[in-house]
Amino acid sequence: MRIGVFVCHCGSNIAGTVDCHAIAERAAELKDVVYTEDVMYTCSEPGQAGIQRAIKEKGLTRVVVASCSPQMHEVTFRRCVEDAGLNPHLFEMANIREHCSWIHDDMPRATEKAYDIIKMAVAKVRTAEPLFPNEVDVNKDVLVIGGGVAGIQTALDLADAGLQVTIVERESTIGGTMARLDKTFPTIDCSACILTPRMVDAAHHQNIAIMAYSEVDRVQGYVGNFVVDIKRRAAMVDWTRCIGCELCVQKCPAHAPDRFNVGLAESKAIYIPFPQAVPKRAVIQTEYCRWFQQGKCRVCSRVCPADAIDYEQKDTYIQRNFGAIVVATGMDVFPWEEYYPQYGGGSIPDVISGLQYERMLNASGPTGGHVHRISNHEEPKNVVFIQCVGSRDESVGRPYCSSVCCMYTAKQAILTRNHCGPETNIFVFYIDIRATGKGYEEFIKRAQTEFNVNYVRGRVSKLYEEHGKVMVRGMDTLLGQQVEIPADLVVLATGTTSAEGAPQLAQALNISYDEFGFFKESHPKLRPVETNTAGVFLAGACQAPKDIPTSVAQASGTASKVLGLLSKDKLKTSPQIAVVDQSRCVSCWKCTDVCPFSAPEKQSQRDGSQKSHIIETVCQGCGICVATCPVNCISLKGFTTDSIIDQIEEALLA
Amino acid sequence: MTAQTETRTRPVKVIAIVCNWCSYAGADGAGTARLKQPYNFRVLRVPCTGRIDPLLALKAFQKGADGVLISGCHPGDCHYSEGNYYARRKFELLDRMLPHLGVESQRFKYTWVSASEAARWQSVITEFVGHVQELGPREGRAL
Amino acid sequence: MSSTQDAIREAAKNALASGRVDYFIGWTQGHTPSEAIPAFIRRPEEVDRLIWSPLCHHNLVTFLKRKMPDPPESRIGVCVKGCDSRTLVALLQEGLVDRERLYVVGIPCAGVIDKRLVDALFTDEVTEIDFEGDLVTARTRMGESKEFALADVLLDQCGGCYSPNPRYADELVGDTLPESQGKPQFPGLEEFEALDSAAKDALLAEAFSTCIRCFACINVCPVCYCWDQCVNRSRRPALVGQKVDTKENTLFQMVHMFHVAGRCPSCGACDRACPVQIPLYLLHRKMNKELYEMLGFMAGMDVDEKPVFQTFRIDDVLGE
Amino acid sequence: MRFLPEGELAGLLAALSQEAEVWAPARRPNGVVEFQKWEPGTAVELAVLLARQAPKEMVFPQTETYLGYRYLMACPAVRPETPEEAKLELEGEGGEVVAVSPSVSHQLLVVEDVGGSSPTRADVAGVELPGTGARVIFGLRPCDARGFAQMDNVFGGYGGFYFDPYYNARREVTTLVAVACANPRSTCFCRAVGGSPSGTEAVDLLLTEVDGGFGAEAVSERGQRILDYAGFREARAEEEQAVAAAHARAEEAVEAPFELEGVRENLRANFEDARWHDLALRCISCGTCTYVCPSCYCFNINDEMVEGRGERFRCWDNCFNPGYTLETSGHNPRDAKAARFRNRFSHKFWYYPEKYDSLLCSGCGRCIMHCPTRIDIREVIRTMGAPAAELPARAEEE
Repeated sequence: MRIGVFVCHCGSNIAGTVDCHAIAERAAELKDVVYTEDVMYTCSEPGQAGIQRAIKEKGLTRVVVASCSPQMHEVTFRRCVEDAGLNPHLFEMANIREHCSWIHDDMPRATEKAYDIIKMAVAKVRTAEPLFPNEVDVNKDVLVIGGGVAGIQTALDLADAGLQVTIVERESTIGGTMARLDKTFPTIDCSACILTPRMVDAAHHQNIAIMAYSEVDRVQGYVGNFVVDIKRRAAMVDWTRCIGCELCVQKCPAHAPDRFNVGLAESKAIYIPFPQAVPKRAVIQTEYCRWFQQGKCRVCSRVCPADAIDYEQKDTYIQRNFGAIVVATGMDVFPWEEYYPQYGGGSIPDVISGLQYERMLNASGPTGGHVHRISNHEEPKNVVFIQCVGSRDESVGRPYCSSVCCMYTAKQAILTRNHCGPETNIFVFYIDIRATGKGYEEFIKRAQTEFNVNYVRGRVSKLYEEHGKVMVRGMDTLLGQQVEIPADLVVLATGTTSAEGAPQLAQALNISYDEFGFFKESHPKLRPVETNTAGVFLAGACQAPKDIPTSVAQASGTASKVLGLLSKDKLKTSPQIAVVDQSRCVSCWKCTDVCPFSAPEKQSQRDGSQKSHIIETVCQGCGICVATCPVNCISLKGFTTDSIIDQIEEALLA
Repeated sequence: MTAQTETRTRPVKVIAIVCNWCSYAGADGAGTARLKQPYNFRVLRVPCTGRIDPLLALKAFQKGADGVLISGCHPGDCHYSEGNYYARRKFELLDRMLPHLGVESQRFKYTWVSASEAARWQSVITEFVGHVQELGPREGRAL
Repeated sequence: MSSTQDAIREAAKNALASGRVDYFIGWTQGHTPSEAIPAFIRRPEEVDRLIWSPLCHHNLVTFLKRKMPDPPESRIGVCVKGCDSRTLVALLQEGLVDRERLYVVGIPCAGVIDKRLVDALFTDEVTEIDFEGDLVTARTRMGESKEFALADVLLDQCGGCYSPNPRYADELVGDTLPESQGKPQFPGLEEFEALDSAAKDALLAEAFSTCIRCFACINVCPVCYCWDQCVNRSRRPALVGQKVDTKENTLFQMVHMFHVAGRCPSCGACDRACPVQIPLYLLHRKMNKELYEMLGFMAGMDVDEKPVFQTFRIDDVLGE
Repeated sequence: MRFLPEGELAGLLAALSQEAEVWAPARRPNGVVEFQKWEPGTAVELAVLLARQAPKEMVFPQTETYLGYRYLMACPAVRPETPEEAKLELEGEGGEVVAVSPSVSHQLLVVEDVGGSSPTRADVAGVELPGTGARVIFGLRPCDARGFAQMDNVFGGYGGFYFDPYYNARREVTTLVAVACANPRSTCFCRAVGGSPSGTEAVDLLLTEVDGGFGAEAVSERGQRILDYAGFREARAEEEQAVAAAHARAEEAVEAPFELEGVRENLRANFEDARWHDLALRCISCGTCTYVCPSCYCFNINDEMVEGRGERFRCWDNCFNPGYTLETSGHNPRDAKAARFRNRFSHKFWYYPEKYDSLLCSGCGRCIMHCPTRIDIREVIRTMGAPAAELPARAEEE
């Protein structure tokens, strides 16, 4: 065994705190280490070439690179040693940057620690075995979860490229948040004019199947071969018959809050969210339906010309196979009412959210596009916008910027001017203006100058009702004085939050999510649309708050990654899986009990006995069986018990 | 300094066995954010806390570890969906038994640190190593 | 007592004569009347060798483990006391014995003698122990004799026994005993629990320093079934060092303890088998107490239950 | 015959401990009697007939380090290439280095002294092994002493075949002061295997406890020297008679459960007999009997290494261990419990006697006492050592 150790300076990232040259020299004393070297940047082209040269010239059979986190460059170096003829699994990384140089100041102690980390990596690579991936067939169908603008974009891109795509949408129509917007910044073009044609494209595309009013229930399998259980929620309307004529909606006697219009209007118990819905199909909201609540009515059933009403309908489940999954579940509006008692917490009628105002501005919205006060339907004289409600506010647990509120506030302010005319006073309370996109800053400037919007820098401390007005008390930090504005309408630039149920979906998909419920990308720069679960990708605001252009751009990026993955007919599976030494198996079947993936199976032996066998393509390499096997006859390749014990011993060596 | 006082004052040795998907990434995040941490812990990466046999923690104590920390994904967030649920039961038992095996309870901890909780990783490891250092090195114990 | 003995003999005779089993495991007198030993009866006419008395401490489930039956496919009749039956249930839970091949004779048990307690009352070898009601008479080889109450020399686990009646049996002989109600007791731990960490360590170090790694504790353990493949013997992985010293012996014992966690009902077979009298039972009972407090779990109570470490509940209230 | 008055015992032990390490049976905290290092104040426990374990580990410890070693690495990056290493590099046609054979090791095995306790075989005579200073084992029984005689055959260079330096380094400096058995146990059968409760094989000095003290008879030169201790006086006639009576009484008390004649031949004849399986049913295949036995001597050799530093050591092994006859292929000719069981008795009464013309059993009965299921070696020999025709019938054969 001939091990080479390469210690990376990473410029001064490591060498600033760790004496790389000294530990390279010391590492030469370790058993089986025949070559060591310290390198300025091991990941650079010359750095990698140096490793490859050393493999050839020094006859190295195993390699340790002491540099950054394996999550950063393990793949890079595996490829590097593979290109030089070594099996990529005869390579190990010692993380002396994130786990050492970056968290320490004192060079002697950090150097000592870095040396220990290298010793552990050398110990681990000593027990390493060459591993070879398996090849599995790839299912080329793609599941897109979420039918907002990002999901639609990804689906269309993929479908245009010839893949079969299924969009699963929780609501009864696709369109997502964008469908509720009136205009879009910075062009003030009509949101529906952009989106609805895309929705129709998706609906009519021969490669796209839309499953609306459906949810992902369970995900099994692995990249290339996911098995997904999809729940079709009971709509109480047979969608194969429903023609979307809305007759039932007109006749339905039961009222319900209009979710599409964010509570600004009432809808009926039987419901089609908006006229351009795709698919345009009715759904009975049973909690408001007289038949379901009181056991009488059945008006819809009587009026339906297509005989589509089915009060007995149940949730149905179907199972489909996919090769890749794109998560595009979008975002929700921050529930400001729960967090901002100082703004009335929802009790002041004339304080509304940005999305509500969006609906109010919309010509096909509940007010027909007329801006008026909620309390008395009069046109407002003073309109106040308050930014960063539920964004950049540690006190409500939302330290992040929602990235769209500055811009949509400017848009809404401009639209207010258009709707209400020059007499209306428009104020915007802001902390900072974030206008980083193309044409955004110019858009803000136009609002301030061309549309006479008063920007007041400062937070609003309190809203309260007085003499029929909403009193806005805040600080103008530029003037350094308290201001109080008697507003007729206050629009909160409510921030974005992760979609409801996002953590549950993440758990079903085995992907990570952050404390706010946004899904975690594999790497913010290197793998921004991938997740840590192979074959699961992200698009749009489910990953972080995004505006429409960014969501769409990312969605196309995601599509290209999916296409890259599915361009292969076979996929290589990770060889870091569990394997049973059947000569030692005592057939206790604990492994079959604990495996989350049902990878271990009973395999008959020539002597008639049965021993455990782990199905390679099903094993995900978690190692739960390994820790459960009492005789330790299951070993997890790449993480064997011996390698762990050796590392422990090495770390504790005096 | 006599050999004995040296023993009593030497820095403790702590082994942290962490899962690849959450806690290792959390520790990476702490590094990226330059969050200062104690010197005397060594991180061992495994795919999942479910892969860690409690006997490995005992092995570490037996081989001279002064403290052992196990950290993984929060329950519900396991990359393999169930690994940390199994680990939770096993390590709870270990946690309860160690004080009766001559290992003070503060020398062992199992906890959950997600990939995004860099600051939590820093505070977990700093507090844990601090507690172990207060107890001092373990010498001449059966385990 | 004698009626129970007769009933055992009858059950054995029937099982053998009917061809239901190839051999029947009960207890018989050892080489002196101070001890009972496991008996393997192959013929109906031998059943009179079988005895039943408070000397019958052996957990015969040990002889049902894989590699124990000879020939391996034998159909076996076996006697189980309450605690023994829980080890059988633990094996059944995991499907590690084939219940079709067993004929289980369950015996309600009011407690068995801890021979070590009797031996400790004498310097000379105790060669005879007689029972009359609750009175025990022990005599030594040299003729010394003492009388004492049965309760004073019972295994300490028998006091406050939570399962005196078999949890699983094909046939029950003898009268069912009243089951203890309420929380199970884990007696005899207070003194140990009160020690500080260093004192516990000292106690364990003394105990484990005498361990000779004979594997009696492991091989006699009815729920320990890895046999030749025991990880304590394994060199790859080398979890436990092969040197026989206090540190390695301690880990050796930990392997046993953690491997039976959730399956050990504290039958105490390991403790009684240990030739150097390591208080194994103390640790195993402590572990079972912790498991009970942790998850309300007791091993071997219900055939349909799963051992605690082979399953989980999402809402386990554990840790942070 | 010399006589040691009772009150002089502590004085004798103190005197012996001036010149040698004295080991004697004493109670551990849990009440178990074990051979322990005697120090002034240690209460010698002679009333309990047999210490839990035979004193064989005084001479043949359960774990014994043979040697320590470490690997030295020669790394071309930081040290000049050694000539050997340079040779490994093969010149390509164009003069460039093409390859180094990865199969050639660059490691040197260096035998290193580990704390003075790990001599090489060559060094053993000159190096002090732990426990190789003068030792006295006091209070062992004649059967225990015979165990040493039986092990001596194996380790002492029988026929020039094998001389174990570790064993002999200790054995040579060990003096055995036996105390004759007063009250043999029901498990004792020394007489059946050619011994006696007052036997003197391998004993240096035999003490016999009688009223008022110990009768003392030197068996060897070493034993004779102990009698120089001033506490000894000449035995009175009635004391000599008491000693003889004690010997006779003990002799009487030991049962002779089987006849040795024909056992070896019958074991051979009964090798394949199914009754081995019946007898082994009760066996749990642990190693207790062999580890408490005064004459079981099997061992294996292990290497354990961390970061290039390792030790080679031997540990007691026994025929019930799965690794005992495990072959590299994975095949174990003694896979079944009964086969392992058979080996122990056959070894003691057949294989060993064939080689050394002596039994490998001194009849102490510890294996019976400590067996978790009380497997009785007497019963086994009685059964399997009998002619096949006399064996009790087996169910299937009827």
